[in-house]
Amino acid sequence: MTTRITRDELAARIAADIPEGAFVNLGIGAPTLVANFLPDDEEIILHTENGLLGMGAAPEEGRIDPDLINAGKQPVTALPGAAYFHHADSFGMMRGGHLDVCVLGAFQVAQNGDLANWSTGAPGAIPAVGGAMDLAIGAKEVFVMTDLLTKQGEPKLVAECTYPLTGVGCVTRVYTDRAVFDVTADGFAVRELFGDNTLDELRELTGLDLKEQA
Amino acid sequence: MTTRITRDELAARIAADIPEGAFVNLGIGAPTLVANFLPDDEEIILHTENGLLGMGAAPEEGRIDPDLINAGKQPVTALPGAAYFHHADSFGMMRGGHLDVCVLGAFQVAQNGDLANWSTGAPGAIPAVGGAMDLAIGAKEVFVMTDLLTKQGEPKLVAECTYPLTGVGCVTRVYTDRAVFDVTADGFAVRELFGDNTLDELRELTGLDLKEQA
Amino acid sequence: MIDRTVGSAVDAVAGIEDGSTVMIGGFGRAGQPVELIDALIDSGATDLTIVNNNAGNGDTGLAALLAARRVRKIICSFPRQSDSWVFDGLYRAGEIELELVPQGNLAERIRAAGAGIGAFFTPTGVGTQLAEGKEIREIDGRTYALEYPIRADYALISAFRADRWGNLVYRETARNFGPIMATAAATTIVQVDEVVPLGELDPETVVTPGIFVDRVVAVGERAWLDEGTFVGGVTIEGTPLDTEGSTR
Amino acid sequence: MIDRTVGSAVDAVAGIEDGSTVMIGGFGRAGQPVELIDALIDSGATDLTIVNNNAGNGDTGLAALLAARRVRKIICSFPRQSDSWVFDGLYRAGEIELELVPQGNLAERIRAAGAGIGAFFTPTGVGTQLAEGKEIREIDGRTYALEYPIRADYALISAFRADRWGNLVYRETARNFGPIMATAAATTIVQVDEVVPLGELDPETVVTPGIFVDRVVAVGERAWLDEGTFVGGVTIEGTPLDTEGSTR
Repeated sequence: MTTRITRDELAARIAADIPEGAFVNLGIGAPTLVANFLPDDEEIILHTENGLLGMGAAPEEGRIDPDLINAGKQPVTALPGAAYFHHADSFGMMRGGHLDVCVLGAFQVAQNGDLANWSTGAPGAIPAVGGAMDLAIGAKEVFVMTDLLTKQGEPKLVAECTYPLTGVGCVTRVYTDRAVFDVTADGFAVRELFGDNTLDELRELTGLDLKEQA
Repeated sequence: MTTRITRDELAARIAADIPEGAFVNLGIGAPTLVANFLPDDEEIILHTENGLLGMGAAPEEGRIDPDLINAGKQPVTALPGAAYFHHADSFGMMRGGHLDVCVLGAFQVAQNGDLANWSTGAPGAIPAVGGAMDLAIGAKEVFVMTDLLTKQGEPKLVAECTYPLTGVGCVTRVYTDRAVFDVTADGFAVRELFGDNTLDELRELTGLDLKEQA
Repeated sequence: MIDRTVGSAVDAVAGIEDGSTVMIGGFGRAGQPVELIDALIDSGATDLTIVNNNAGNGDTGLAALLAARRVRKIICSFPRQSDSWVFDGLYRAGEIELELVPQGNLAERIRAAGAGIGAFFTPTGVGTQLAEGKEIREIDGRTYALEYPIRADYALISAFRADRWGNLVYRETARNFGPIMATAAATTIVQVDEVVPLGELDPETVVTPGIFVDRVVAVGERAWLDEGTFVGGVTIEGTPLDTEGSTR
Repeated sequence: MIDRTVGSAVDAVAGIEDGSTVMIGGFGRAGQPVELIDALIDSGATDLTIVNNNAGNGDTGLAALLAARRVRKIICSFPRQSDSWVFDGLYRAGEIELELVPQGNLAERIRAAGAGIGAFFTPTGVGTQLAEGKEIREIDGRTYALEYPIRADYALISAFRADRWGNLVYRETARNFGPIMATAAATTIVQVDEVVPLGELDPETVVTPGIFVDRVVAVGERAWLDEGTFVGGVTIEGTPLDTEGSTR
């Protein structure tokens, strides 16, 4: 079976691409793992949209502060150099293009950079969007972290999203368990293949005319 | 000669109409005199649009703080209970209708409440508007403080403003040296006559069909 | 003398009419004005439109208000959570109306109401279902949707400390929607841990000036603080750890 | 390690190109970044568009930049003051372009640029000369004019203290335009009295988070402060009273 790196390996791979000094928002779910792999000796400033720059790791048991949480409502800490602000300021920061990187999960990413990650559109599902649409269109670089295929084997990289969109043309790079893809004017370009994955195999899995990295 | 009250008397008259607890902005120039007549035993909170609520009196010589000024760029103090904020927040406060009263000077006030107080429209004059337009449309009550007539004897209460407008239909009451006028749906209504001024005399001076107070 | 303090949460929410639009602060549990919500439930006010980021957690606070069938409509960004069973049930049964708004548009629409902005063009949501039917315009090469203010009759928020003029300071990420909701409601009602003497709040650090605040009630210190200092010893729900141990 | 501090005002303004749009903080003299403006004058950059509330006072700071003929256009709300003789002369001679904007619209347009808002409907100025030619719309019974963001290549602002991440706190009404200009410029340059160690600024009281700041230079304490405490002894221009006495 072809190489599929683990979630932690993928998080580490993404972390390696985040430069020191970057302002970064890690979306709810798998993207939060990226924080575990940011280098201890570099300063990367995490933003959480509920009003904090300079977010630190989870507190120890007994030191949980219910007033200090992340966007996933998990307890966090604040680093020296942190700042608190209200929701309008926080989303102004995002929408105004001040974040360098955000990392989001996805149901689908289209070759033009469209992102679908908030709703499967299934009848009867309760819709919930949170800050996903703001993050998708706000950050300078929008990284998606996902498996290449769904559990049912359907590709998440697609010609056009069939799920409801989160943002139009907003994704800049997709990190999957098999390869890293840049979104270019010509569609997806393979930036890096993990293990024994080949371009031909990825083309077959996705049905897309994937480009070699320029 | 008919009674004309002094600037200080007029300021005192306006001050008497400001209830305890009101948030008040006093425009640059004569309106700032109103502060001198606010009762010491009542709390009225002064706003200055350059970012302070809870403005206090001028400091003593030697205690001037160049970082603490009013909209007229004069040194002021801050009372216990004061708060500082930036310009967007300050003007949001005004535009959002949170101030109870502002007191402004005027070149002309029209009987529909139009205000002209920022430009004479004279050729060659350097235009400057500052916060006048925001104050005019922002406060719940817009009081004008002015002489009834210009130095040339022209009435400042007019059927229609001939000077460039500051705001449309925004003035609620006009305090002059001869009388106090409410702006009503039917035009100016005399609220109070000072000394021996008569309604007929004021009608003659202004050429307007001034109403008696309902 | 200006004194916006009232003696109890019951007094604080007095007069909230049936059919009111009520903003409720908080992001999840952080900053949720639990005592005010409980008093609102006790007041009996019904047919409410609620504006909140979420739609209630567990069985307390906003979830309890929903469970009491007092809410006709909720305007929020993220109703579905692991513990939003009360909302989920009402929604599936068709017993509550939902207006779903991306979180940044929700915040900006609230801010616009407070700041006297008639409408604004936002890039968020453009090209998605949540911008369907909205006015779309390209400005300087980017596409925007027109969004309108969200106003309320009442805002119920939670802050850390207040003075009698209603000046507020918040604590950490419990600040969230409080400062903007305070500006957008005709009547803003605040619960705080403590009311301090006038002049004790540093004017440089006041986040919500008293001009935006109508009523303040002190509800006592949060379980994880001791005289304002964080001491911990609670779960993320704010339950003391020893209590937690003894009740499970 | 992130360190946004630079060694001098000259380093701080390095690279400002001819033709740039430069926001300059301050309301009158309060919050005017005098040392940065002096360095900008020394840098020789010209053909600038300046955004400021005023158009310079006396012969120093912004007025000196104007006097040096470096400014093509100024966007401001209140150019005419008792001591704005430099601007007045240039304007009457037709040697500077003026875009006059009501102060609240100026602030909101700057804020919109920083917050990613494409345009907004404001009630301020409607029906006046300053809204002529603008798109007018009635919303909910009130009339508004459409206003667009004001962006800049650079913002030069003055704050009280910073840390090396660029977090800022201000002092009193010298805050004015600083926080919003910091958000609206591609490069934000700040002069402060003092840079303090990371962690020394209380995160509850930071007004401008470092995300909006690119370069910070410490210029030393204001004449009316001693280790951060107000001691007075100056004129409104900031000149020590004893100096004042001896030079007049």
